[in-house]
Amino acid sequence: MYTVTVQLFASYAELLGSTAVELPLASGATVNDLLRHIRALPGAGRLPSAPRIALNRTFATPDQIIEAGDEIALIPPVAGG
Amino acid sequence: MYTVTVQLFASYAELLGSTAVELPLASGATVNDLLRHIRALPGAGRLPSAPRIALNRTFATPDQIIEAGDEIALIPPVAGG
Amino acid sequence: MSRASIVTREIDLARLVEAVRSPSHGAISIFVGTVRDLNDGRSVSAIEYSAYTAMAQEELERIADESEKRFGVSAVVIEHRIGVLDISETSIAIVAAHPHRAPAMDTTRYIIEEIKKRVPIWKMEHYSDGTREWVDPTRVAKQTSPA
Amino acid sequence: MSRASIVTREIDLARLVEAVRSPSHGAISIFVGTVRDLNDGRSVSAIEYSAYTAMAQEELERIADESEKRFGVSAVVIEHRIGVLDISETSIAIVAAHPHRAPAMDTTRYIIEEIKKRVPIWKMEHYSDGTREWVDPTRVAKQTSPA
Repeated sequence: MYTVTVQLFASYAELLGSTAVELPLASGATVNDLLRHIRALPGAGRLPSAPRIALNRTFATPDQIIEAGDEIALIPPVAGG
Repeated sequence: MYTVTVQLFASYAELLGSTAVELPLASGATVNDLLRHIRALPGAGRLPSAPRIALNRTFATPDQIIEAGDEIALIPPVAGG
Repeated sequence: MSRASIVTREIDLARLVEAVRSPSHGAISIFVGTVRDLNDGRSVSAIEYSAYTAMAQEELERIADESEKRFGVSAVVIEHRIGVLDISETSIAIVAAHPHRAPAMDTTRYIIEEIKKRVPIWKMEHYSDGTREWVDPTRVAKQTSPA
Repeated sequence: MSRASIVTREIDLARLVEAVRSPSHGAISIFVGTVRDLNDGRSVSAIEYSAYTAMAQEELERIADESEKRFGVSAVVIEHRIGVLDISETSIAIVAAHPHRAPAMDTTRYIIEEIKKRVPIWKMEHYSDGTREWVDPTRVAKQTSPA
């Protein structure tokens, strides 16, 4: 069991009312497990069904395992350029 | 019968030793007729078989008729950019 | 000069062009994005860009690497500005130099298309009527009629 | 500013970009041609450009008109420099602004390809060994072996 920090940006930061949240994860937890925790947060009801997650500044797959100390971010639909 | 001036540029000016030549043309002469006159000039032996001609700053077709006062130029292969 | 930067100041295009200019290149292709006064039929007064800066710079670097693999080695610099931008201001500049013109142009096009898909940068449009909204290119355009 | 110019001075890219920048455009696509130090395996020291200036400007205007018919109305400026240019110097800049990025990029690509085919501009390459030669893109590349 360890605590991870998830960075939030743009519309997701607005929906969840914060630019970062701390979540408890069991060892061996995957990106999908993390998403279940995030969906339980207040304000998360309006998140899309499968928001993109970045692990260590790279887009992650749903079954990727999260390690303690990973840099984690929830990535809203991008609109750069 | 009238005299036209043909502007020459770049490699063609070098081949013919001048930046312009004056040629006599019969009324109703075409671009093809003009080319026959040009091919008879000293140095013209190394011109390609069908060099491009511009009439009034637009590429001309072989059977286009040349009028007195037209702006005429012989256009070597272009290499702009 | 770093190859990919997220900046908070004006983008100086001339400086970026000089950074890639080289005797071995014959072509420099450039894409500049500017803030348009109209989007989806609404009058826009400004755009506020924000980014996950650390990841955005790394993702831009990865895209530049991919473009080199696809189109050959070139000199690439990319700058994306964040913060509040006025109408007509430059939000992004992509500059690619290459010995030949076709791969130079292919490189800038590849880079802007990939940026639109996967670089973590967001924009909030400020409208002339005082409202504001996050831009979501994945959302289907609003229906103008319920039918 | 005239849309198409043959100039004998340095090309000021920033000035051309400002000439097309507008609230209604979201994209500016730019192509810059520069003098390369190598062509066909020969070491180049400088390029001397010359033009049939009056026709070149008109032909550039016609190409810009055609690009608007194909890709939609845009703001286009084209400058081609003539005279002796050193290695790395800019010989041409094509700048096209459009509401959207794809037609902006299509416009610059169309314009440079057409220029290569039909704008009466010529170049004489000066080589490092002291020789010089007119460039003829229609000529088949020299054989390196008689076999």
